[in-house]
Amino acid sequence: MNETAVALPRPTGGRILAWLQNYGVYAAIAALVVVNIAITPHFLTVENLRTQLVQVAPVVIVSLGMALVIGTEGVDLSVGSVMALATALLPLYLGYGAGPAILVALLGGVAVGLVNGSLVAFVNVQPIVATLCLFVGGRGLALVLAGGRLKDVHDVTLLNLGSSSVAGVPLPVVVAGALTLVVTGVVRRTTFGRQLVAIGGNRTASVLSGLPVRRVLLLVYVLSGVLAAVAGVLATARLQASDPSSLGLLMELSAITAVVVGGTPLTGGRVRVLGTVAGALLIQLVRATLIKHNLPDSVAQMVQAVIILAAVYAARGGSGR
Amino acid sequence: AKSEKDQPTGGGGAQAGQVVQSPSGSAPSCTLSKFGGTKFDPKTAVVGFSQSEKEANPFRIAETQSIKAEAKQEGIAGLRVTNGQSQFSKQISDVQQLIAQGAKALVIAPLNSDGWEPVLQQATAKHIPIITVDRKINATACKDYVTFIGSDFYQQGKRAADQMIKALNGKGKVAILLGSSGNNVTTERTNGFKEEIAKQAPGIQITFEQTGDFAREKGQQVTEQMIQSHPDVGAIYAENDEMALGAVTALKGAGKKAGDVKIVSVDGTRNAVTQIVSGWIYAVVESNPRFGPLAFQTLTKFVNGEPIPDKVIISDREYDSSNAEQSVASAY
Amino acid sequence: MLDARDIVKRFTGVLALDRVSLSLRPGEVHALVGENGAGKSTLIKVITGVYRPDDGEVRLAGRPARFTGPLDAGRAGVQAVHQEIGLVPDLSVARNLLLGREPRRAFGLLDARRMHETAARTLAAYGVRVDVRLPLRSLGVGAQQMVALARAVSVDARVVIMDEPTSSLEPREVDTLFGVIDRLRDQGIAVVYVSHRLDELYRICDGVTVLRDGRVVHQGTLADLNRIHLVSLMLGRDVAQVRAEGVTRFSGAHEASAGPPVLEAYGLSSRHLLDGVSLTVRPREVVGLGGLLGAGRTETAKAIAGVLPLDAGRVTVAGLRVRRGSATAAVRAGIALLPEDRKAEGIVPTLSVRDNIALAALPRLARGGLVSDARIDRIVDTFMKRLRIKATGPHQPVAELSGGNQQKVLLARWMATEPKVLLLDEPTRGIDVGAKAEVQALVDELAEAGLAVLLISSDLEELVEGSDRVVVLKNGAVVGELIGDELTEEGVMTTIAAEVQ
Amino acid sequence: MTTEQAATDAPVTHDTYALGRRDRVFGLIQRHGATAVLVLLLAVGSLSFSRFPTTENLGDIAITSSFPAMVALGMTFVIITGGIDLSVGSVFALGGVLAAYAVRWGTAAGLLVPLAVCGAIGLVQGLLIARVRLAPFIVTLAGLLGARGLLLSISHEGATTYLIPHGSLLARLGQGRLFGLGQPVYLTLALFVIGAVLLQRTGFGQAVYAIGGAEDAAALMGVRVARTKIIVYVLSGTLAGLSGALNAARLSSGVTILGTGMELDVIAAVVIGGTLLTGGAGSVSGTIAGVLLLGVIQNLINQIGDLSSSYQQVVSGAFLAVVVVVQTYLSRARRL
Ligand SMILES: Nc1ncnc2c1ncn2[C@@H]1O[C@H](COP(=O)(O)OP(=O)(O)OP(=O)(O)O)[C@@H](O)[C@H]1O
Ligand SMILES: Nc1ncnc2c1ncn2[C@@H]1O[C@H](COP(=O)(O)OP(=O)(O)OP(=O)(O)O)[C@@H](O)[C@H]1O
Ligand SMILES: [Mg+2]
Ligand SMILES: [Mg+2]
Repeated sequence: MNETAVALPRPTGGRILAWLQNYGVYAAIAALVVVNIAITPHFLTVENLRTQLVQVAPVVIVSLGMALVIGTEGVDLSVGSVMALATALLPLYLGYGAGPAILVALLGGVAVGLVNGSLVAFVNVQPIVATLCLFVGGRGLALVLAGGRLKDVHDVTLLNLGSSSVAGVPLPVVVAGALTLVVTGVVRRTTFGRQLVAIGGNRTASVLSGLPVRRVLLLVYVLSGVLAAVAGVLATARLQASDPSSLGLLMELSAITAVVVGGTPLTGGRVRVLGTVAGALLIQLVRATLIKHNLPDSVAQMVQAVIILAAVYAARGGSGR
Repeated sequence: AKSEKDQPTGGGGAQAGQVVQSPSGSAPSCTLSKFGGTKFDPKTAVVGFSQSEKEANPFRIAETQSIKAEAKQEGIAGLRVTNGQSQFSKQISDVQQLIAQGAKALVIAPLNSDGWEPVLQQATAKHIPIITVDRKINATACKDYVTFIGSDFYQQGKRAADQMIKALNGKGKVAILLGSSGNNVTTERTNGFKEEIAKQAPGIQITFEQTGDFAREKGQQVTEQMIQSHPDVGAIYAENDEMALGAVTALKGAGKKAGDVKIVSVDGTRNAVTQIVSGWIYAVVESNPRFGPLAFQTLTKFVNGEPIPDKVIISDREYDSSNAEQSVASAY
Repeated sequence: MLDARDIVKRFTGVLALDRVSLSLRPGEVHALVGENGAGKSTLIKVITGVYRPDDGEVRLAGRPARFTGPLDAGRAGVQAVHQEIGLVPDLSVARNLLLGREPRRAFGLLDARRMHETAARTLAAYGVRVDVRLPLRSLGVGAQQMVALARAVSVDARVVIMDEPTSSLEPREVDTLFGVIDRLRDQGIAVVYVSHRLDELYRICDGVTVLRDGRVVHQGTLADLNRIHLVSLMLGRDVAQVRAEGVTRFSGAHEASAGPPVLEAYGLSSRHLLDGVSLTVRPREVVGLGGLLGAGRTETAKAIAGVLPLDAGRVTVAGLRVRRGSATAAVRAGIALLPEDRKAEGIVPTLSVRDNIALAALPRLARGGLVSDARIDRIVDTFMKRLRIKATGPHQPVAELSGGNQQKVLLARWMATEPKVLLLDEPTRGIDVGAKAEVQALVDELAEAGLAVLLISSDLEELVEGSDRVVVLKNGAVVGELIGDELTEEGVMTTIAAEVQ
Repeated sequence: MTTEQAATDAPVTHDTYALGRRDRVFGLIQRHGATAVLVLLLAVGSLSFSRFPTTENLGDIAITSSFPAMVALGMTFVIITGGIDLSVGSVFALGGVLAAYAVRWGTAAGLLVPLAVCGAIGLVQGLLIARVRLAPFIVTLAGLLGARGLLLSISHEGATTYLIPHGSLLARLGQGRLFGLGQPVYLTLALFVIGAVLLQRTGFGQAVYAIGGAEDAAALMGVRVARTKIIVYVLSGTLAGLSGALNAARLSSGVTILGTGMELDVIAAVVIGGTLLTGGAGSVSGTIAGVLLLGVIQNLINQIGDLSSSYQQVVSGAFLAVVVVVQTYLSRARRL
């Protein structure tokens, strides 16, 4: 924030608050876990842990891409549709085996990313609107490809992606973990990572400093697309069916929430990868708790609203969008 | 593109069209003159069909296909189809647009039973006969609209309950996978089920009910959570087949055997019926989407001045281990 | 009139103000001076209620005044022109000028016509003649500064505070401003005047308060304090030492090489902004760009740096043509632009000092796209030392630095890229005497080292002292060039004033 | 006197005037680009479909668009301050259910209850955004969930749909027609006129623009930032509620499944209308054009006849893309 922004009255607090602002999410997770151990039967079991991790894996993967996009002061609403597109493409090419099919699915993600990226980087369309186009059209396209109908998937290799596990850790979780490490590396270690936060922080300055602004933006949206596609593939493998009509519905909101709850401001210029993962976990835990305690939808939704606000309040970075 | 081996996808054809249950509503009473409409020839006139949701699930696909197919067969050239994309406001304006385009008759699959005021006003003003399929419209038959053709969701709930009672022979813990909140179908299938259970089998408790939004993935996720928190649940009532199939995937994932948890669901899609054969689903109550023939028969009768009932309830079949094998082919 | 008593303001890490007191008499023009980061802006923000002091109180006309914010302060008659121009770029000039006190019609609706008339009239008195319906953005920084001033003064104020108002003004605009200040003095209005330009202080200020590291080190009448002494107080070095070093100044030692020019610009044209500007800079040479506000100096610099879309013209560096309209290409070719507007075009507020310095040089500091923190730390460390950047450490958010130190960070950013050509747009704007001298010395040094430097400065003295050659612009075209002994402040002024043939 | 001299020697300003003309033209196009596209689309539609330009069809478009339009009006204010309101869809639905629920206590209640509750939701969101300084996106996202939850609990998990009795004043308010157009259309127009005056001709409007343009500067210039923001969100909530209530009156029932995804349509409409999501620029007239544009697109897609539902989505996505690109080219959002 700039000199005068800091000037605006900001809640300043002691160490605790400062600490909370950095580790709020983790604190919240811890709290929620403790509560659950206390009130939820059969919570502290390996199976349960598995379930939560497996279910959150796709969200985490999408959120990683979303975090990068948000870092550039953008947002990607099309992620849900990308998942649908990926899941729709898979069965079409499973005839050639799982590998090629997955490749095609990922290419679908790349394509969407390219469109979004070009709209944002070259045409200067505002990200929300640019990605809104494919948010609308993408799922439609997926349904066209799938002939509108859900298809069961029988390919063993693909199904294993969803069901098998490495050293007791389910494969989707492994993938999510690996991708988290990669993205962390990208943000921390690569020129690209540094440049993207700079662009988010001050685009004009970045241009004047000779950064390849357009290329970076394009790449960011492509990455987001690919990650969403990966999530789509995993979700399909887990569902053992390709269901483009409902797969990834409202994913964009979950992902954005995860990112922001994780302490990445929507104003861009900063990316917190681990925070994002934590954010996704937090939301997953909340949903799980509400379901396990069999709360009616009405209450569930209101409780979620409150918890999201509380978490963001704790993890509050800069102000703004 | 080269997809996997053929999928068991049905939908096409008119196999197992609908059978009218001995008209449970009032006797045939509604006539063109009573309705105040004028005679016209469906073959040449513009006839509008307003679908409520995307043709993205077996039910809607079969429904639309059957309407289109039948129209072709009857030689109704002027059929115009719109789709509300699950947005009620859109469906309303869709229908209004159909009227504006000069539709002489309307077949509507309502997304919601209430809120049809503006459409009904315009239609009655022009004496356009409306036939609603699969869901009712809350208004007076033969005045605001002509008649309703469809299943009785409350009954479906009841019959599912009966199957459930058989499955658990009268006692045990049951979980419900609800449809999406605020949806008439959800409400009626739930009420029918609960009331029947309460009446017939006090020994059965419903210990868990969460929405699965009629979607397979959501059904799977909710079931996974349930398996952890309510391990004692012995049966699942899914308010549509998709959620039931999601539940099946979840149970498999949790290492359960076929039949460990009894599943009863509503719809009768081919995938579900297949799962009965393989033993994962106990029974399925059909909700037949092939409205085409019945709808156009009724319409033709009506414009020819013959009386028609103000409510045509179709008799839905039931699939269970006894008949699943041979019925798979005819399921949609 | 206005009393600030024992003001204490703490920021996380720094004690920005430590028991600072300041009192003003009606009709007094009071100089507030100090190094960058001494606490001047902070004090002003405390007085105007932007910040709440951690301790101490502000009294207005004897009564305690606890302002809840600028609005509140303004109502009480305390107006401020802040260092970073506090205006809204996208609003029209008129609306910026009159925001909050627009002329009304029936039902409290705004009267657009009267608003524009008033605005035009007011600004004319400040020598700014623009279509007041334009967005403020379309004005140059100088003009914007004048608008901000006009805004602050045109309400009936009892105290007017100006934080570095002249940092981007031309001598003529400065005269205009001083005319205004005299008027204020006559009306018995107290003025607080912050500036790093000492000669200005001596022209109009009565009292003076010297801040260092958030503490008052001297308070009294300016007349009793000679220049050297003042500087020594600000820098906290003893007089002898300062006299030895000389207050500021370029050595002017370096000899422009006779070799071929490293930077050549031919016929740069851009609708409404530039027509056919051509200039060349040789290695080891400092070429100044003179001209009034809006003459197009910034535009020229931006055009060379490839960020201003051009209709015609080409730029070559060391004989090689630079792809037009690509900043990336320009940077690769070795062109570095220190932008005029530090806040909007310079710093990346969300990043640390370290990352801001490394930004432009990243590709050179990385192997295969992987950055090497070791190398970055080395570079950053070198430049933070060399430019004496005042920060709690390389990881402090750059936004927390004082204006002057932010400027140094930007210089460091470019030096890290080892450029061939350095374009400096107002490099010493808002920088204190100490830092200014350092920066100027630095410019010399860089020229020495063989760079070609293009210097834009509204500070004529600096321009003339610093440049080997000055190219004068007017309305986006070159109207003259001065070398050798024709290169004097008068010379430049007359060239500017002279009509275009 | 110095100022005189300064004035005479001030830079020749013909270039600034030129700049001015260019900038004003930009502004004009930026404000009316959507309108241009709209006119184009109407022309194309009329030429290609005989059933399109009928008064009945256009009347339908008008009445259908009037409800999202009211919501978009509030959204315009919010977005100009640089904020965003995702809750409008749920609030719209909630407003309808509340109206149908409260009408039992009379028409007044049927209107006031939804306005009050939805306004209150806006107030809470505004407070969280302006005072606690949480990100609007997240606050209103929570609002989206909260309002939907409230709606469900009022309607017993959506099981009960409250009805607005036939011929009741409220129902007539929503269903009545004037010169062949539904009454809500006129109300919407009236609201937009008021909105335009509010935005262009009042201090509040100035504050809204200033905050969106540069919040910190605005604060330094003495704009009541927090207060203005709060008002803006209250406005948005109230308008969404009103729109919902009137819609319920039109449907004569508080339909529970309305408004999902509405927020995005509305945002799209506002942005297509030339309002920058970055804040500081935008106009009410543009918004109305944007809403109508989306309405017409929908209508045309239906005119094309039997596109499959999936293709319909693809087409409207493509349409949106084209419109947005054209819009952006017309109004160069980002200057350097
Ligand atoms: N918002 C802030 N957070 C933390 N530290 C700050 C903040 N604002 C200013 N500072 C610190 O307070 C000190 C005083 O800053 P200030 O801007 O008042 O200096 P200044 O005298 O105005 O310098 P300059 O002449 O460059 O404007 C500096 O050390 C600066 O780093
Ligand atoms: N005092 C003024 N009166 C009218 N227009 C002005 C004034 N100052 C600037 N402008 C307008 O702003 C535009 C850009 O001015 P800008 O300040 O960038 O040019 P400049 O020569 O770089 O001035 P400086 O570098 O001294 O700020 C000019 O084209 C001019 O039209
Ligand atoms: Mg300062
Ligand atoms: Mg300039």
